[in-house]
Amino acid sequence: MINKQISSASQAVKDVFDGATIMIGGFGEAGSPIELIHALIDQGAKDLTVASNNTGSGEVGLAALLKAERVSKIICSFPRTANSTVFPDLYNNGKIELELVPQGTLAERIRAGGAGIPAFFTPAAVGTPLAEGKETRSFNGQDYLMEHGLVADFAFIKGRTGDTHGNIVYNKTARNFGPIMAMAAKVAIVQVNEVVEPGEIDPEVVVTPGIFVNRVVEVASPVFESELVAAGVSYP
Amino acid sequence: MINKQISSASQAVKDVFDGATIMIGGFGEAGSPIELIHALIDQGAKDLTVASNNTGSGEVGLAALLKAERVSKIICSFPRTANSTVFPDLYNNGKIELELVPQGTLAERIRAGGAGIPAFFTPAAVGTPLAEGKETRSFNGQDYLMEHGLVADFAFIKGRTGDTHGNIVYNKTARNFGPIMAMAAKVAIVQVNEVVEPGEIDPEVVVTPGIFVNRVVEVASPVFESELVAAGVSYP
Amino acid sequence: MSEQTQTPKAVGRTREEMAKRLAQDIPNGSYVNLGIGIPELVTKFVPDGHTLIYHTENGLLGMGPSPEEGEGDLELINAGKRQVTANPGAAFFHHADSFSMIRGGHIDLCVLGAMQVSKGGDLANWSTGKPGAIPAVGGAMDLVAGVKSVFVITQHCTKHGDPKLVEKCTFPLTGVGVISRVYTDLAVIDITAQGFRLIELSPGVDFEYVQDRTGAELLPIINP
Amino acid sequence: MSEQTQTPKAVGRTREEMAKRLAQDIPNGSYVNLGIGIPELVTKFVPDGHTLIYHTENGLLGMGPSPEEGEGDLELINAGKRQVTANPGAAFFHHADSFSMIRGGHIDLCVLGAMQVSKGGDLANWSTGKPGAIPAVGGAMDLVAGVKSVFVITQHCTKHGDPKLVEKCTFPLTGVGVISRVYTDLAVIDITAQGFRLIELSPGVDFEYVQDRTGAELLPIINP
Repeated sequence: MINKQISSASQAVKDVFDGATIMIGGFGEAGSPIELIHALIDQGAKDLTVASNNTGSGEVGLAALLKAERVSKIICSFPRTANSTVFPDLYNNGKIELELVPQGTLAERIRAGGAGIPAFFTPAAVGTPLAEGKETRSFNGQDYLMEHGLVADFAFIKGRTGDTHGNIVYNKTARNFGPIMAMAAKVAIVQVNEVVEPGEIDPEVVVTPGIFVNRVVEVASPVFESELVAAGVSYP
Repeated sequence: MINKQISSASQAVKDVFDGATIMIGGFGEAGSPIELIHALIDQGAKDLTVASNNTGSGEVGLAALLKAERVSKIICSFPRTANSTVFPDLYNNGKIELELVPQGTLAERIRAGGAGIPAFFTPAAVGTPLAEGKETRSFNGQDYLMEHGLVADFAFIKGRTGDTHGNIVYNKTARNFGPIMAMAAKVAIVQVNEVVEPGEIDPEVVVTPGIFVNRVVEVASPVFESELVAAGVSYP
Repeated sequence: MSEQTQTPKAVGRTREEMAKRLAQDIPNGSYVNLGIGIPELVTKFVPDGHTLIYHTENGLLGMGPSPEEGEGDLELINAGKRQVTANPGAAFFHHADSFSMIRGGHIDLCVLGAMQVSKGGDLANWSTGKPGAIPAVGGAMDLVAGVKSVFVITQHCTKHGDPKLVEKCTFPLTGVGVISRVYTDLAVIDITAQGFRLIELSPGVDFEYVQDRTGAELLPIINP
Repeated sequence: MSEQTQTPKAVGRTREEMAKRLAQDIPNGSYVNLGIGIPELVTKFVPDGHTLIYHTENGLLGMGPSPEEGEGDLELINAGKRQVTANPGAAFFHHADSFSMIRGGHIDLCVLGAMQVSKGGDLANWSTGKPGAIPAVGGAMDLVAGVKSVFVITQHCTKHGDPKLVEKCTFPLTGVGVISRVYTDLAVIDITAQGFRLIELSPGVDFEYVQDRTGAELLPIINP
């Protein structure tokens, strides 16, 4: 019998080690695995490299992880977030390294990492400051940049429903980076509102097949970043 | 109002031109858009380049298109099919060119073509005869081949249900090459058992978003290659 | 509004009028991605009988308007992180698929704001390049590189009165030679092999007025 | 059976016994891709209490056995184009996703047949290279390049009595240095940095018997 369900978020993240690379899903608060991030803050791992589209808002979730100075480097497309002073303060004080990546290139690098593609060519960012130091090559008369696949030790992802084999479906635009981050991480950890038995998710509608998922945690009523920020919550 | 439904297979393929490149979905008979292929045989376009995983069986569907000598080149991973003498005869008589591509490389080349990736690196086929003439490059101490994205003028695809915006869901392993071929073709033509109104397919379960599909044709009761072959049918 | 101190209301188009003008040029049935700000106003002015399908790069095709109060979902948002709805015929997908639509040339039109546009069609719209500013690019570089046509909608000049249409961008680039047309409060201008070509003047504005506020030569309307 | 004329039933393992022997070595919970032919027999011999999840590269994870007569679907097939079923917990996906599982190292084990295996772990199993033969490769090159462990299951010798385990493959290669272990009717043999290393002899077979039928040096069992 295969059962990837883990009893709690803290159990699910307990082996995250200092210096680990973690991909964290979400676009804004949609799909942000906030309970897993909070469990990681409690757990204490530091010197982390995080890949995530944004840097969180307020002082909860990803922003709280940054504020706790656990992240030494972030790979990100849009770190300038409303309601956030955490990342700007760290960045301007030289306390965090930023690798800025165009959003589509970030997505494709993650997908490539998961698909065993070490490098690919993209037209995005050609001729811009983000092309500096990158190999340029022409195909059919157009210039492209070579970009490398991205992999991680862990991925933290938020789904809607998962089965004990790790098959996942998502909620609306919370899907965003979840499916590709699950592919690219050695250990993909998914929090879902509901864990069900194999067979309860129609095989035609599975978005992330269980092969990409290592641990599933039920968080029946996840909190939302904007609601915590509005309530003035600061984690921990 | 957007309505991509076309009244018949023959209407849907009427502008296929001599010399066109056509991606044809299917793995064996699963997902083979046999009614679209038969409509193309009737239509008469010739000197075609076809990309498809197999070469069909018997003298129906893709095998019939080959037998009619409309295809000058096929890009294929497994052209040696049970119950088929058509391709071997043409190939051994020098009447068709074969570009043999590993199945995963074929899939990734098609996906890359659709995703605007002109080239990528793969470990498949390194050191084999299929690597001849291809650029090899080392990443992290391992060798990879550079492969190019593949695009087409048309794609012929079989789905289960489509809406008038072109959103498509498939039947089981008939999904195979459909979603990526729809991405890679200028004109993607999908035959489905049933055409429905927008909104009847849950946006969470759409497999091919309508943006990749140009024409949808209802073929309520598609025939199957194996049944035609068993019945001794030869098309036309 | 600070723009109005530079461009009095009597001169040229308002933001809404700019969006309305642009909306007339989008073919029926187009797949469209709209940037944040003035570009979003375009949805209000789509001509009757036309249907556009809106793509938002965070994973939705068939985006609809903002939800009614209390009916939204915090996880159904657009690229500006504002709540939206999904129209009948919508589809959700992940980021790699979403940017395949963009990079693969499947989106017909993208409308973006701009800090600068050069006569060669270069766009700068993501960074002032000033020290201390937090760099953030999002999907802009992917959009301009991949979408079939990229329109810019912007005030003709900055708040300080400097031209945004320039010989050569001084801000960091978003893309090189990627813009095909610019809609401003003063004019509609194409990027051509020869440079900025006037297509249409806003009501009440003349050629010299626009040329004076443009940082490169403005070629006159062909066959006016 | 022609194999039996070369390897009398009394000597070594039958095809079923080979598959049974291999099945003992697959960790519980593995994601497994089985080639066509002898590899498919492995499913019959999975130890009690073990669950394997079968991947078929044409787009299904959680593949189950053949359907009951009359209950199949012509579009629910395996890579050998035979009808199968989907177990609870299965998922369907397209070919690019399926080969991402393969190329990306997500499949734990692949079991393939072979024409030749070299002592360096090279595999030849797709073409005799003879003129007139129709070349067809399918997913074999992707599988050997991407799957974490690749086992070969094969008769030790060809129908003509020639060794399949060789110094250097003479047939066109499927992959270079990709095989980790070989299960034959006569033995279980690892590919090591030193070459072929005997792991286990089949019942009734001695070292010299296997070495005589192997086309390269066979290193003895360590700590027998």
